[in-house]
Amino acid sequence: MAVILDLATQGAQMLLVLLLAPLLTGFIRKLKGRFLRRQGPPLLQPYRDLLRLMRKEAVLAENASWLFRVTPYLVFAATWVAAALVPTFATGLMFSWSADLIVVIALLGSARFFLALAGMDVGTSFGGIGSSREMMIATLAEPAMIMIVFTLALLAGSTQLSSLAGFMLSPAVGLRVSAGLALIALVMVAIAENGRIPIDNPATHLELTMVHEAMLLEYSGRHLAVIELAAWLKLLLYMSLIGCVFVPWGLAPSGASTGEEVTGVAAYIAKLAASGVLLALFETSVAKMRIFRISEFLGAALMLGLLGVLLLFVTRTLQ
Amino acid sequence: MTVIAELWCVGGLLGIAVLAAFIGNERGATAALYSAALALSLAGFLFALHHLLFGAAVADITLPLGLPWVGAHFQVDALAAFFLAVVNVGGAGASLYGIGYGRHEHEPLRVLPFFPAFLAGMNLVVLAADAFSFLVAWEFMSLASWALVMAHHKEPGNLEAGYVYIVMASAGTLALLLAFGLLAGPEGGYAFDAIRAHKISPLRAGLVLGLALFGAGSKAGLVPLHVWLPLAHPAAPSHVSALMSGVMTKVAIYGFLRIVFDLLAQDAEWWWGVPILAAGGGTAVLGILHALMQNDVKRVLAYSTIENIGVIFAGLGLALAFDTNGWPAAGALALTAALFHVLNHALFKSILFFGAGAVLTATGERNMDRLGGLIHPMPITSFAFLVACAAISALPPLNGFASEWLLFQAILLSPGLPHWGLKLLLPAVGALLALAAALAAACFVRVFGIVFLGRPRSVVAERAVEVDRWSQGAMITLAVLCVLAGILPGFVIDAMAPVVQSVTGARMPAQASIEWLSIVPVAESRSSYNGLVVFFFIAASASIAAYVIHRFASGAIRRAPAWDCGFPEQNPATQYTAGSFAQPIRQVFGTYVFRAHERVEMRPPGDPGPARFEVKLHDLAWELMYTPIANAVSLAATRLNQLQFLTIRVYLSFVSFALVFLLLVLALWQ
Amino acid sequence: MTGRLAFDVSHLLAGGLVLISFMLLYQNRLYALLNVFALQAVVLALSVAWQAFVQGAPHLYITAAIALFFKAIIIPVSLHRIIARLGIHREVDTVVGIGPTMLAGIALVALSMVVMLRVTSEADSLAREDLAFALSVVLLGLLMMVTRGNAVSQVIGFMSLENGLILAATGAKGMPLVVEISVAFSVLIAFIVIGIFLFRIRERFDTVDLEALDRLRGDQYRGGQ
Amino acid sequence: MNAITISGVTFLLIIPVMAAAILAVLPGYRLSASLNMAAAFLTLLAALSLFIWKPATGPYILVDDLNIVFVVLNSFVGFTTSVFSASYIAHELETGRLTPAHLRFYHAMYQVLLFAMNLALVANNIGLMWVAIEMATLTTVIMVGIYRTEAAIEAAWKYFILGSVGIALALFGTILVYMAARPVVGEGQDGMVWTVLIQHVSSFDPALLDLAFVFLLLGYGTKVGLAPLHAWLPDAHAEGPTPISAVLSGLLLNVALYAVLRFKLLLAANPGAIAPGPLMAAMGLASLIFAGFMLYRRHDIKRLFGYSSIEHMGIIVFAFGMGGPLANFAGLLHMTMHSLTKSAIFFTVGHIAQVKGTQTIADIRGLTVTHPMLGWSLVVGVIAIAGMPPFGIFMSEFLVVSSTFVRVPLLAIPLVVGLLVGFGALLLRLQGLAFGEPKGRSAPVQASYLPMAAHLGLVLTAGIYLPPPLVTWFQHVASLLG
Repeated sequence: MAVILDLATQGAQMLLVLLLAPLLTGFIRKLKGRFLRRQGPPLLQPYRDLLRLMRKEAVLAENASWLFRVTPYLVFAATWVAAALVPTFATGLMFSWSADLIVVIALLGSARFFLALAGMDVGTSFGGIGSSREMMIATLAEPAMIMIVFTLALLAGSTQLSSLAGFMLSPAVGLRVSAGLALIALVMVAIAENGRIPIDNPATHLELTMVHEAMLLEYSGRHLAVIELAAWLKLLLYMSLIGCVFVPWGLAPSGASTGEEVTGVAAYIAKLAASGVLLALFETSVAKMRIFRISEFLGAALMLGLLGVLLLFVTRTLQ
Repeated sequence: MTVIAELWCVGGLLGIAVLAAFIGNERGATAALYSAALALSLAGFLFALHHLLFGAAVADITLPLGLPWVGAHFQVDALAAFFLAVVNVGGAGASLYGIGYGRHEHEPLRVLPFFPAFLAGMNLVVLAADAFSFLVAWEFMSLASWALVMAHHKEPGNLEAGYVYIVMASAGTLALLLAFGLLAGPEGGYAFDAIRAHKISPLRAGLVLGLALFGAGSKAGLVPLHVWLPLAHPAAPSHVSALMSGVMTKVAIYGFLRIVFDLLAQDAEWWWGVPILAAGGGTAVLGILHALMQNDVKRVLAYSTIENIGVIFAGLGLALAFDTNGWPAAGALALTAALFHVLNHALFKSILFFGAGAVLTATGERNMDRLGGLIHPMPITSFAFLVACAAISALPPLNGFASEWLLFQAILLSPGLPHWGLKLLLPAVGALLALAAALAAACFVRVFGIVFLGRPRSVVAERAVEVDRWSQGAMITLAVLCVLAGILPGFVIDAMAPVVQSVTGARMPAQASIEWLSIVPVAESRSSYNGLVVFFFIAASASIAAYVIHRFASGAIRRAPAWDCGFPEQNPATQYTAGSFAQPIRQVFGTYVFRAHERVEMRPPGDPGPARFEVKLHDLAWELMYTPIANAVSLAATRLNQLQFLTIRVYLSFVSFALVFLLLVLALWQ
Repeated sequence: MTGRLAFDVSHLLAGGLVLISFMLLYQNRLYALLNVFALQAVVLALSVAWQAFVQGAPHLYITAAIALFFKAIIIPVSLHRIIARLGIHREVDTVVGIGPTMLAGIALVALSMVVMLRVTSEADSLAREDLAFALSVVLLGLLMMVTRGNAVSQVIGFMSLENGLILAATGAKGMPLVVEISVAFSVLIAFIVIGIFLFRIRERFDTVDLEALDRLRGDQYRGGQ
Repeated sequence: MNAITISGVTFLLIIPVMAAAILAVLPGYRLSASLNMAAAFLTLLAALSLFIWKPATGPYILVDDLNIVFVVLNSFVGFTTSVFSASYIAHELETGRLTPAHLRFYHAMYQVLLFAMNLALVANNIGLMWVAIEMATLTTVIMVGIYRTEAAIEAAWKYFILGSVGIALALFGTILVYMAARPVVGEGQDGMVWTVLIQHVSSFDPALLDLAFVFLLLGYGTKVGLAPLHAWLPDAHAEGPTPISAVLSGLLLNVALYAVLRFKLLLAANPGAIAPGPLMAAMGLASLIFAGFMLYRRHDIKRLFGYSSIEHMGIIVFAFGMGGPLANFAGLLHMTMHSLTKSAIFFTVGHIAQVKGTQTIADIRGLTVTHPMLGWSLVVGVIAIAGMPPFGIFMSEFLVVSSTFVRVPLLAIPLVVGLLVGFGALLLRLQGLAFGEPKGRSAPVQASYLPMAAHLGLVLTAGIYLPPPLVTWFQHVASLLG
C-alpha cells in the first residue's frame, strides 16, 4: 500500500514538473513582455507551440545520422529524470535516494553532451559554433556547480537533496556566509546553464551571438518540441533546486499527510512564480555580454563557490 | 595456487614471443599468435578473478632465478590479483583486436614477438615480490614496449618518440632502483617481506616516497614527467597504444601502490598525501587541456590518459591522506574510487584506441581535420567509440561516472581531517578534478564530433569502410563491460573490497546486499547512487516519450538539405574543425597554460588570396625542464669533447698531474 | 766502515743523477742534450756497478754494462743520426720556459723528499735516500717529457725517467729480475727510437706527418647527431 | 726453482707459445686461422682443467680463486674471438687491407698476446706479472698499427708512448713494494712473491705501500683506461683490427684491472696504509661520467664503444673501490659481463663496418632492415651494455647503485647521473644505426654469428639465472677482496 502511495507521489512529481515547465516559461515571457511595455505572448503559448511542433513532420538533413534522431529523446529523458529527482513539493520521495545532487548535475551534463554532438552531426558551421561555445561554458559552469555542491554538502554533511533540504529546515543552519555565496554562485550558474541573458538570449536567432539555439538549428517538428521541453524542464529544475535548498519552507517531509503535500505544492508554485518574476526582472534590466566575457562571469561563480567552501572551514573550525 | 597458474601464463606468453620470432612471417601466423595470446590473457584474467572473488590465500613462490641469494619471489595477494585482472582484461581485448588489426601490419616481425613479451612483462611486474625481479620485469616491460614503439620506425618522429621514451623509462627505473636500495638497506634484503620488516628513518622514507613518485610517475605520465607519453603512445600500433595507455600506466600505478602503500606503509607520515594530491590534480587539468589542443586523434587520447592518471593519483593521495591521519574507512573509500577508475580507464581507453586504430585502418588518417562523417560507414565502431567517450566524460549511468562520483564522495569527507593544510587542499583538488571532468566532456565531444559526425573532410574519409569483425568484437565487448560496470558498480566495489582491506585495513560497506543494488559509500542519508535505476529511468522515459509522440503525434520524416540558418554551404571545409572547436577554450586557458598566441594574417580588401591563421602553443614542461637539461648535456659533451683532440704531450701531462696530485695527497695526508 | 763508504759513494752517484736530470732540463740544444744524457747514462752505469760491488751481486754488472753501452753510446749516436737524417732542427722547442721548468723540477724534488721522509727509517737509510733520488729522477724525466716539444727530447725524457727506475731497482738490495727488467726496458726504448725513425716523427710524437694531423685523432668529420 | 711442474698452467702457457711459433712460419690463411682457433680452444680446455686440477702454488705460478675467474674468461673470449677473427680476417684479405705476410704476423701475435695475458694472470711474482703485462701491451701496440694507415700508426704510437710511461710507473711501484717487503721477508725472490707478501704485509711500512700503490694505480690504471689516463684507449679500439678491439676491451683491460686488484688486496691487508677504496672509487666515478659525456660526440662506431669500455671500467673500479660483499660481487659480475658483451658488440660492429665499408655512424642507418641478424644483435648487445634487463649487466648495476645509495647517498647521485648520460648517448646512436630509412651498402654478409650468439646468450642467462657454484665462487672472491 505504502509502496503504491510512494509510487503515486513520485509519479505525481514527475508529471507536475512536466506540466509546469512550459507554464513557467510562458509566465516569464509574458512578464518580460510586460516589463518592456509590450503585450507579451499569452501564458499558454508554450503548450500551443509544443502541440503544433508535435503535429508537424520532422525534417532531417540528408546526412543526419541515427545519433541526430535519438538525441532529443535522450536529452529529454536525462533532463526529466534529473528534474524528477529534485524535491519540489515533498522530500523523501521513493527514488530520492537513487541519486544525489552530483548525479543531477551529471545528468544535465550528459544531456548537454549529446546535444552538443547533435549540433555537430549535420556538419554545418552554426552547429559547430553552438556546440563549441556550449561546451566552453560548461567547462566553467560544471566546476562552479560542483563547488556549490561541496559547500552545501559540507554544510549538511550530505549530497542527498532530501537530507539537504531537511538540514536546511533544521534550526542548526543559522545564517551562513558560505551559504550566501553558494546561493549567488548557484544563481549565476543557473543563468549560464539555461542560456539566459546575459549569457545567451533564448529568443534570438542572431547567428553570431547564439549558443544554445545554434545547436538546435537543424531540428524541427517533434524533435524540436522535445528539446524545447527539455530546456524548459531544465529551467524549472534549477529554480526548484534553488527553492528546495535555500528556501525549503513548505516542503512536505517524508511520509507526510496529503494535506501537507497540498500545501507543499502551493508553496512550490509560489516559489516558482517568485523566482520567475525575479528572472524576468533581471533579464529585462541587463544586456547580453560578449561571448568571451562569459568565462569571466563563470570564473567569478567558480571563485565564489571555492570561497564558500574555504570560508566554510573557517566558520566550522571556529565554532 | 594462483601464482603458479599465472606464472604458467607468463611462460606461455614468452613462449609465444619466441615462437613468433621464427614463424612471424608465415601466413596465418598473425591470427594464430594473437589467438594464443588471447587465450593466455583470458586464462590469466580468470585465475586472477577467481583469486579476487573467492579470497584465496596469499600465494607465494620462490624460484632460483634473479639475484642468487634472494631468488625470484613471486606472489599473488589481493592487490596483485586485482591488477593482474586489469592487465589481462586489457591484454585479452588487445589480442582479440589484434587478430583482425594485425593483418594490416606491413612488417609483422617487428610487432608479433614483442606483443606477447610486453604482456608477459606487465604480468611479471605485478607478480614480482622482490626488488630485483620487480625491476627486471619493469624494465623488460619498458623494453618490449619500446621495441613496439619502434615498430614503425620509418615514420617521421617515431625515432625521437622512442628515444625520449626509453630514456625517460630508464630514468624512472633508476629512481625506483634507488628507492629499493634505501628500502632494502645495506645488507641487501631485497625480498619484499624483508623490506616490510626493515624499518627506515623518516627522512629516508620521505626520500623513498619522492623517488617512487618520480619513478612510477614518469611511467604513468604525471606532469611534468609526461612528455614521452604523447609521443610514444601514438607511435605504436593502435592495439599496443591501447595497452600502453590503458594497461601499462596502470602497472605503473601498481608499482606506486606497492611501494608506498605496502612496503612503506609503516613509515608513512601525515603530509605524504599532499604532494601526491597536488601532482594528481595538476596532472588531471593540464593533461586534458593539452588533449583539447591536439589534432592527432591518438595524441588526444594519450593526453587524456595523462588526465585520468592525474585523477587516479588524486584518489591515491586522498587515500593516503585519510590513512595516515588515522581514518582508514575514508581511506578505503578513496582507494576504492581510485582502483575503480583504474579498471574503468583500462576499459574505455582501450576502446578509444581501438577505435582510433579502426579509423586509421579505414582511412589511413590520424589527423582529425581530414576526417569526419565516419558514423555512416562505420556504425559499430562509432557506437563503441561513443559509449567510451560518454564513459570517459563521466556521464551517468556509465562506469566513468561511478568512479568519479565515489571520488567526490571521498573528497567530501575532508572536514574530518585534523590538518589544516589537507582540509583546505582537498576542496581545491576537488575543484581541479571537476574542471578536468568538464574539460574531458568538451574534449570528447570534440573528438567524436569531428571524427565521426559532420561531413567527410577528405576523400579518404568518404571512402572509409567498417573494420573487420574481430576488431568490432573487441570494441563491443569492452563497451558492454563499461556499461555493466556503470550500472552495477556495487559488484565491482565488493570485488575490490579485499584489495582495499589488505591495503588500508578497512573496507567500504558491502554493496551487493543493499536493496535495489545501489551503492552507499558511507550512509544512505549521506549519499547514495543507483546506476541501475538511473539507467532504467532514462531508458524508460526516453522510450515512453518516443512511443507517446510516435503514437499520438506525427511520426513522419522528410529528408532535406541542411537548413543552416538559410544559407547552406556545400563545401565541407566550412564545418567547424578541431582547431576552431577548441578555440574558445584556448582563449580561456591558453594564455596561462600554453603561452598560446594566435596570428591572423588578413589579405587587404580585394585580394582574393586566402587569409592565414596560425596558433603557437608551448608545452612548458619541455621549455622549463627538458630543453635546459638537454642543452646542459650537449654543452658538457661539446666542451669535454675537446679532450679528444689533444697531443700526446698533453695527455702525458694529464698523467703526470695525476701522479703529482696523488703524491701531494700522500704528502699532506695524515 | 765499508758501510759508511758504500753509503757515501752511492749517495753521491744518485745525487749526481738528479743533478744531471736538472742539466737535461736546462739544455736548449739537441746535441748538447744528447751529450748530457750520455753523461747521465755513464753515471748510472757507475752507480749500478757500485751497487753490484757493494751488494756483491755480480748480475748487476750486466745491467751496468747495458746502461753503459746501450744508453751511453748506441742510443745517443743513433739519435744523432736520426736528427741529421730527418733534418730535425737543432733547438729543443720548450713548451714551458727553462726557468719555470727548473722551478717545477725543484718543487718535484722537494715533493719526492717529503714523500720519502714519511717512510719510516726501518727501511735502511741507504735504500731510502736512493729511493728519494730515484723518485726525483723519475719525476724530472716525466717533467721533461711534458715540457719539451719535440720527439727526441721527449725520448730522452723517457730514458732519464727509466734511469731513475734502474737506480731504484738496483738500489733495492737483492731485488730479483733487475737484469731482465733493464733488458726489457732497453728493448722498449729501442722500439721508440726505431719508431721515431720509421714513422718520420719530426716534431711531436703525435704527428706522423703534417697533413695527417687533421684526419687523425678521430671523429673530426661532421656527422649527423 | 721447482715452480713449473706439469699442470694445466703449463699447457695454458705452452700451447700459445708453440702455436705462435708455428703460426709465425705457417703460410696460407685458412690453415693458420683454423690452427689459431684450435690453439685458442686447447688453451680454453687447459684453463678449464684448472678447476679440477689446481696446480701447487710456486714462487712464479699462482692459481687461486681470484685469478681463475680471469683466466677462464680470458681463454673463453680468446677462443670466441679467434673464431670471429677467422671470418673477419678472411674478408680483410679479400679487400686487400691485409697481406698474407701480415696475416702470419697477426696470428702469431694473437697467440703471443694470449700467452702474455695468461702469464700475467697466473704470475705469482709481481715482477713477472709486470713483464707479462708489458709484453701484452707491446703486442697489442703492434697489432693496432697493423693496417699501416696514418690513423692506425698514430693510434699505435699514442698507445705505445702512454703505455710505456704507464709501464714505467708500474715498475716503480713494483720496486717500492719490494722495498717495503724486504725488511720483513728478507732479500731476494720472496720479496716479490705475492703469496709471501700477502702473509706479511701487515707488518710492512705503510708509507712505502701507499707510495707504491699510487704508482701502481696510475701505472696499471693507464692500461685499465681510467680517466685521465685513458687517451690511448678509444683510438686503439678504433684503428686496430676489430678482433683486437674485442680482445683489448674484453681482456687486456681486465688483466690490468686484475693487477690493480692484487695490490689493492695488499694495501687492504695493511692496517697503517691508506684505504685504496676511495681513491679507486673516485677515479672510477670520474671515468664513468667523463666517458658518458664523451659518447655523445662520437662519429666513429668503434671509438664509440671504446669510450663505452672506459665507462664500464669506471663502473667496475668504482664498485671495487666501494668494497663490501655486494659491491665486490657486482664488480666481478660486471667485469665478466662487460667482457662478454663488449666483445660480442665488437664482433657485430666488425661485420657491420665490413659490409657498410665505413665506420662512420652517420653513414650507417636502418641495419635492422638491411641486415636483420647484424642489426638485431647490435640492438641486443647495446641494450645489454647499456645495462637493461634481462641481461647480466643490469644485475651488477642494480647491486652497485642500490648498495652505494644506502651507504653513501651522495656518491650514488653522480653515479646515477653518469649511468643515465651514458645510456642516453648509447641509445641515441643505437636508434640511428639500427632503425630508420636504410643508408649505405646493403650487400649480404657472410658473418659468423656463433661467437656473438654465444656471448649474448651467456649474458642473457646470467641476467636471469646465475648457477650456484659460480655465485658461491664469486662471493668467495668478493670476500677475499674485502
